[in-house]
Amino acid sequence: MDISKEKLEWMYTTMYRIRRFEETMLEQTFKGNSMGVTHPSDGQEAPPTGICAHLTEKDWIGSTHRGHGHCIAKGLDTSAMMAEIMGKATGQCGGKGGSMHIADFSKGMLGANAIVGASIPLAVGAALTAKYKGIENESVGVSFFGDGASSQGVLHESMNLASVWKLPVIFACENNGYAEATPAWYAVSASDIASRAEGYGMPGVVVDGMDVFAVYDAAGEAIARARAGEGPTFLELKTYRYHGHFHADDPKKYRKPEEEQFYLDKDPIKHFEATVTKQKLMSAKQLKAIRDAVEQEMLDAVEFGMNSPMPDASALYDDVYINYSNPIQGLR
Amino acid sequence: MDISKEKLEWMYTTMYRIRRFEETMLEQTFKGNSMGVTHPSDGQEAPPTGICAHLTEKDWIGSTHRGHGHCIAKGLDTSAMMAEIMGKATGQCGGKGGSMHIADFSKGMLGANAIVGASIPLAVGAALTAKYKGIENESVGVSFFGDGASSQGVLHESMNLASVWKLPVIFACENNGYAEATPAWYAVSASDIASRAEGYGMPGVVVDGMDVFAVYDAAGEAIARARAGEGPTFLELKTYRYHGHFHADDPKKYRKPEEEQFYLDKDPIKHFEATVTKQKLMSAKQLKAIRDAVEQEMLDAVEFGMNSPMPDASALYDDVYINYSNPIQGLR
Amino acid sequence: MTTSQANNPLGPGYDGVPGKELRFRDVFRDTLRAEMIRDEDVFLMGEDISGGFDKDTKEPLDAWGGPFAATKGLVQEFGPERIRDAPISEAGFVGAAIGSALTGLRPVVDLMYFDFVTVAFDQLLSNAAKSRYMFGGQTRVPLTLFARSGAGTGHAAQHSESFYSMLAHIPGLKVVVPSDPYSVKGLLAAAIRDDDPVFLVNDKKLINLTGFVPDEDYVIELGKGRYLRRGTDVTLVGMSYTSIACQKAADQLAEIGIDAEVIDMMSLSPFDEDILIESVAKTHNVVIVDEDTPRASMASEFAAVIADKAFDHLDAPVKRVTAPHSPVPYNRDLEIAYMPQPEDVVRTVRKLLGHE
Amino acid sequence: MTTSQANNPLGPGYDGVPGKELRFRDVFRDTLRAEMIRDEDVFLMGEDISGGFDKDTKEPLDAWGGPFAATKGLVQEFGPERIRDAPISEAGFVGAAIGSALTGLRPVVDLMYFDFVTVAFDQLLSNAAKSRYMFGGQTRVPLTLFARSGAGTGHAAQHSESFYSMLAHIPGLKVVVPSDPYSVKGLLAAAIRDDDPVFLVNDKKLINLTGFVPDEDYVIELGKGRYLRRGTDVTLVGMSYTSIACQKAADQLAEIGIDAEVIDMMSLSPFDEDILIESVAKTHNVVIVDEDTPRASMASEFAAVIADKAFDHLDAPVKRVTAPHSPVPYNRDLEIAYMPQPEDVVRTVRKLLGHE
Ligand SMILES: Cc1ncc(C[n+]2csc(CCOP(=O)(O)OP(=O)(O)O)c2C)c(N)n1
Ligand SMILES: Cc1ncc(C[n+]2csc(CCOP(=O)(O)OP(=O)(O)O)c2C)c(N)n1
Ligand SMILES: [Mg+2]
Ligand SMILES: [Mg+2]
Repeated sequence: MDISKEKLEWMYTTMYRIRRFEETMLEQTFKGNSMGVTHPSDGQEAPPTGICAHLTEKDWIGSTHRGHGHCIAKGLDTSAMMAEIMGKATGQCGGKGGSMHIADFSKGMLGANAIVGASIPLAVGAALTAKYKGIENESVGVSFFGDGASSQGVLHESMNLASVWKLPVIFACENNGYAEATPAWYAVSASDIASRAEGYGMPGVVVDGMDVFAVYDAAGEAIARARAGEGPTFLELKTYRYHGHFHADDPKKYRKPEEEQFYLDKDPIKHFEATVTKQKLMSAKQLKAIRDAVEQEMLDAVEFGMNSPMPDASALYDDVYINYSNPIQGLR
Repeated sequence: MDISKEKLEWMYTTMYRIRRFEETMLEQTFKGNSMGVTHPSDGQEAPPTGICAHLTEKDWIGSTHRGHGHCIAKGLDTSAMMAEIMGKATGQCGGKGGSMHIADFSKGMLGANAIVGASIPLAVGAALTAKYKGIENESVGVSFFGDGASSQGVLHESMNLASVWKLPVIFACENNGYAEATPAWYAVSASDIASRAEGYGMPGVVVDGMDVFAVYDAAGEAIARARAGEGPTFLELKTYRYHGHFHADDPKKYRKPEEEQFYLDKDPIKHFEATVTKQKLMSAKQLKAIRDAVEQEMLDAVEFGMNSPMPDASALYDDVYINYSNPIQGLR
Repeated sequence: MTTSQANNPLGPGYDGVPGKELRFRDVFRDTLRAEMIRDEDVFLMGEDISGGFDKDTKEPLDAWGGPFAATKGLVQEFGPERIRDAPISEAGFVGAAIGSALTGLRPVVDLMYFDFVTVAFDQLLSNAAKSRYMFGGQTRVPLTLFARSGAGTGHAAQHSESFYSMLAHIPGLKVVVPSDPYSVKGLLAAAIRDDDPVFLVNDKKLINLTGFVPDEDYVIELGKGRYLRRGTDVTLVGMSYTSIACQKAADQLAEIGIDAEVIDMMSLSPFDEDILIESVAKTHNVVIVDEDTPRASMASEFAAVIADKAFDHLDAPVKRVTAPHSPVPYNRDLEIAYMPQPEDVVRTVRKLLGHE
Repeated sequence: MTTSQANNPLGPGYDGVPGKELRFRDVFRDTLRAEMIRDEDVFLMGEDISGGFDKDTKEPLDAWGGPFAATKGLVQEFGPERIRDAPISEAGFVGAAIGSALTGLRPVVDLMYFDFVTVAFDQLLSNAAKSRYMFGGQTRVPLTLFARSGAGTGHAAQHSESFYSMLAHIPGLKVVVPSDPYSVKGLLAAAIRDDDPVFLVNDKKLINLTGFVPDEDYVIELGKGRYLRRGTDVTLVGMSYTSIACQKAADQLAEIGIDAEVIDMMSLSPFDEDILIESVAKTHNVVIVDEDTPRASMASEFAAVIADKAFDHLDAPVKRVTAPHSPVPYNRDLEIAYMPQPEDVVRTVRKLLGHE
């Protein structure tokens, strides 16, 4: 395997961190410590991990309502994320965004976005900035979105724009088979969404999105192309979400047990563990040490969130504008 | 040739009518008798003619800013069209729509539409009505749009919907090589727009849009498929507009003379004449009789338009709603 | 129903009629069902309204009962042709709904969250609202749309909008805002039977509310408001959920001796100018309460109409209590502060009447 | 510039400064050019702004000088990277512009006709306007957009909109409406230099207007109005092209002995509450003139602010002269009747002042 030890450690840490973050977040949600709706991404750890393994803070990603995995893979702090979900002043967005709007511009993370499809052109715009500044080699744009989002017109507009303008963009479609309860086989008129890429003058690649090594390889090629100024690539990552659409959804109402089991058997974390131990790239002890560190990190994140203060009442009126000092406080 | 005499006559009449309507309309526009902007479609006679040759008044078409040809091929009255462009009460829309909004619901014409791409889903909706009522065999939807419109997201949404719902729709893309001054080679990331159809689970066919017989054949197949309940088809009709984008535009500023000549040499009307006379399907005399009738029709249309009254001042407030009797007249 | 007779919050003729206490969401679903039975050209369209499909049988599963359970059970009863599940393509399927309305059907579109209107905005404004006018009256667009608005559920900036004023701004589109089980039954039925496009905005906070609903079939005339409470000292104007905030405020005001009249606008476009003028002519004071953001809003519009047509009746400035000019924040405390609360209304009234 | 000093229609400090009589469209182009020279992060994006490309050389042709010739010559000067021609994908390229603004550039988007805003509406409302707030202030969106509004050119229902009130309704977005060559220079420069998203609405009827423009570099503070004429009997409030209608009306009123004050709002969001109140405090009468349709419009908003904050100064009802609540008709006579004309303003003022 052509992946450095550090990278392997990073990949395992990242996937395990995503998994445990979602589980911890759900626990906190059910305890009533989240202030709103949350969409867990456990099961889908491989796509953000395999892709972001190639990125630095100068690269940009756009994300969705199911964005925690993207955030973590892009290096966001899990304590600030947890605090955000708890609506605290110390949260990633000061408690004003919540789970569906976590962003960190210092890390190259353009924000989770709760309008399906709406973040796709933002990543195209980030790539445009890179091209404009002549730094494509160090700054590409990656747009994460789902199978459901593939039906939004703005995806197609974005693909055409990226191709016409030859921008360094990766369209990373996480096809988890469902948009809410609606199966992709019903809503998507192509057997592989990636098959649409050709009509937009770019390569379209179908990838096993439960296998982080497969994702890593495909993403590596796509990102190298982008950095070399060769334009966009479309990746369709076939994956699965273990939980329901949002925290309170029971997916058993619309998914078959066999199907769920099929993907559980392909669990990306177990697959990683089996691969690296078999190939003697990492020891069981090493893996355990990583897991332990992540467990502690989660305890810390919850504690940080719980102990953090609420935002100031004045935050309601702040940051509507930068250059506008006279907020309109509801005309009361 | 497998086309009835009546149909051939209709085709020639229709193409010549479109050609002469546009020329007459331009004349009237330059005389100051049009009240607004007009987009002539001469040169593009084959697509509407070859397609609408298969349609009846129960079939529906959606159209664009460049819609006169579609209207005429769908059987609209040229006098009412001319009067509309002149803004008269006798116009197709009572003078309230103008060139970009000519519609005739009694003829299955859903309206020209001045928002590029916006009429595409309307034809999908008409096809949905047909399927809902179980009359696909006698009522299909045809959406006419340009190469420029192919970049609008709503086209892709419409294609996916039509395919997922298996609706009797024809996507008729009139690729005339330009959107305003912008060449399709710049703005469209596919060499053939029709190549995108496959990704939406439908056939995509490239057709010589200067040859009405080629259009007729391809459209016949597509419409037969639709009537048989086999779902949508995408036709890309490679065609050319002889005039500028709108009445006052000089296309020589952005098109090469050789290119213009190439298409003039393929003129759809001349091609038709050559074919039918060579194959002895119609005589020169017959053709001339049709042309003469059309010339008279144009004189009549202009006279009708010029002699028609202006709409009543009250028309300003009518038909904002049906069931709402209290117009808000500008709060003056 | 003429507003001047309406002494009963339900409207005239509803005193002592048979009916039940029902939940808003159940009334909503039952009304959809009744309209689908009444007219077979009525059908529903929206994302997830069949709640998934069985992989093997391809049968709809109704796993969720549609967004907010608004269509629960309907797909089993009417089948997938009349409960048409749509991919996530709001512009496309709203456009298709308009096309079907132009060709003889009566589509009802579930847009899920109100915020998603923006994605289909062009189809709504350029096609649904304009077709009749720009085509010279030769067609009609009997389309109904509905979606859930409002803050208060921790959905943050992109799932909590109340910008119905932007829809009411659009000539050709009608907009209604039910505020209880009674009004949603009459307004939804009226919307579906109306031959113009109508948008029904449904505040999330109303969904589990219960209230008395007559058994009989009835419609509420589009464009009419109603009195929820009669009073003499000040007029409180509510719409959608703020009608409830106004009633609570009126209760609190009564305790301190201020007799407030409460109007529930029910329709935003067209809207009932007469009821506003009639009430202000009596009370001489008015506070308009709106969860939408303030600029160029329906609160502004009502204020403007009063400042023009009821000017001579006014004893004091026309007041608005609205959301701030900001997106909706996530944090619960901020979100509560964002929404106009009964206490905000009470405070404003006391200041207005010099009762401090 | 504080409004109370502004006795010169250009604003204070502009008496006797060097300048020229220029055409609106030329000033517009020259300002774009100056801002692009000033800051190399500024670039333009839009359909047809390079005016086609040569098939062989792939060089831009600038055949049209962009829509309405707003970018004439710029592509030759700055090249296709900074004059970025876009396919017809308003949602996509406005989204891309937002993305570039979030990552360090200062995009300026030409949306051609104002009506096309609807196609990109979600990107504007959900992303451009909300990003700063919902991400807790960690980013900025230095995006400028412009488009041509207004009736009067025979473009009919889908190319003649003036619904800027819907944009001004949106928290997080700023909206400016120049009314002459002087104001377009100062407002466009200010918009491009501002770190918030700003929409500049440009009435088509202004494009060939000429007026005095100072040579020097200047910006007009966003959110400020100005007096175009001082008077004592009635305040006429204009915005965009209606500021010109108001001036003409004031001339006609002067002839019959009515001394009107004319305010040009220049900015719709934020807007200048102070100038409205100051003027009404003096004249006690006000007519707001707006080509947008009336419901939940900026005319309503200004009326509402006056009915609240200048109530005690009012001698008469607050009047609005607006377009009717209808789409824009094609026929020329109807179109002229659609737009508020000076005569409509004069008639309204005479009625208001009992001068009939
Ligand atoms: C424009 C818009 N329409 C609908 C929704 C409601 N919604 C939220 S998530 C979702 C499903 C998205 O499916 P997919 O893109 O596959 O992402 P996944 O949830 O599977 O990660 C829907 C319909 C939305 N948020 N935005
Ligand atoms: C949404 C929208 N964007 C832009 C325009 C301006 N516009 C009118 S026609 C046109 C070009 C359309 O090109 P195409 O679809 O190829 O049709 P053609 O004019 O060639 O018939 C453009 C950009 C518009 N009317 N609507
Ligand atoms: Mg999915
Ligand atoms: Mg074209």
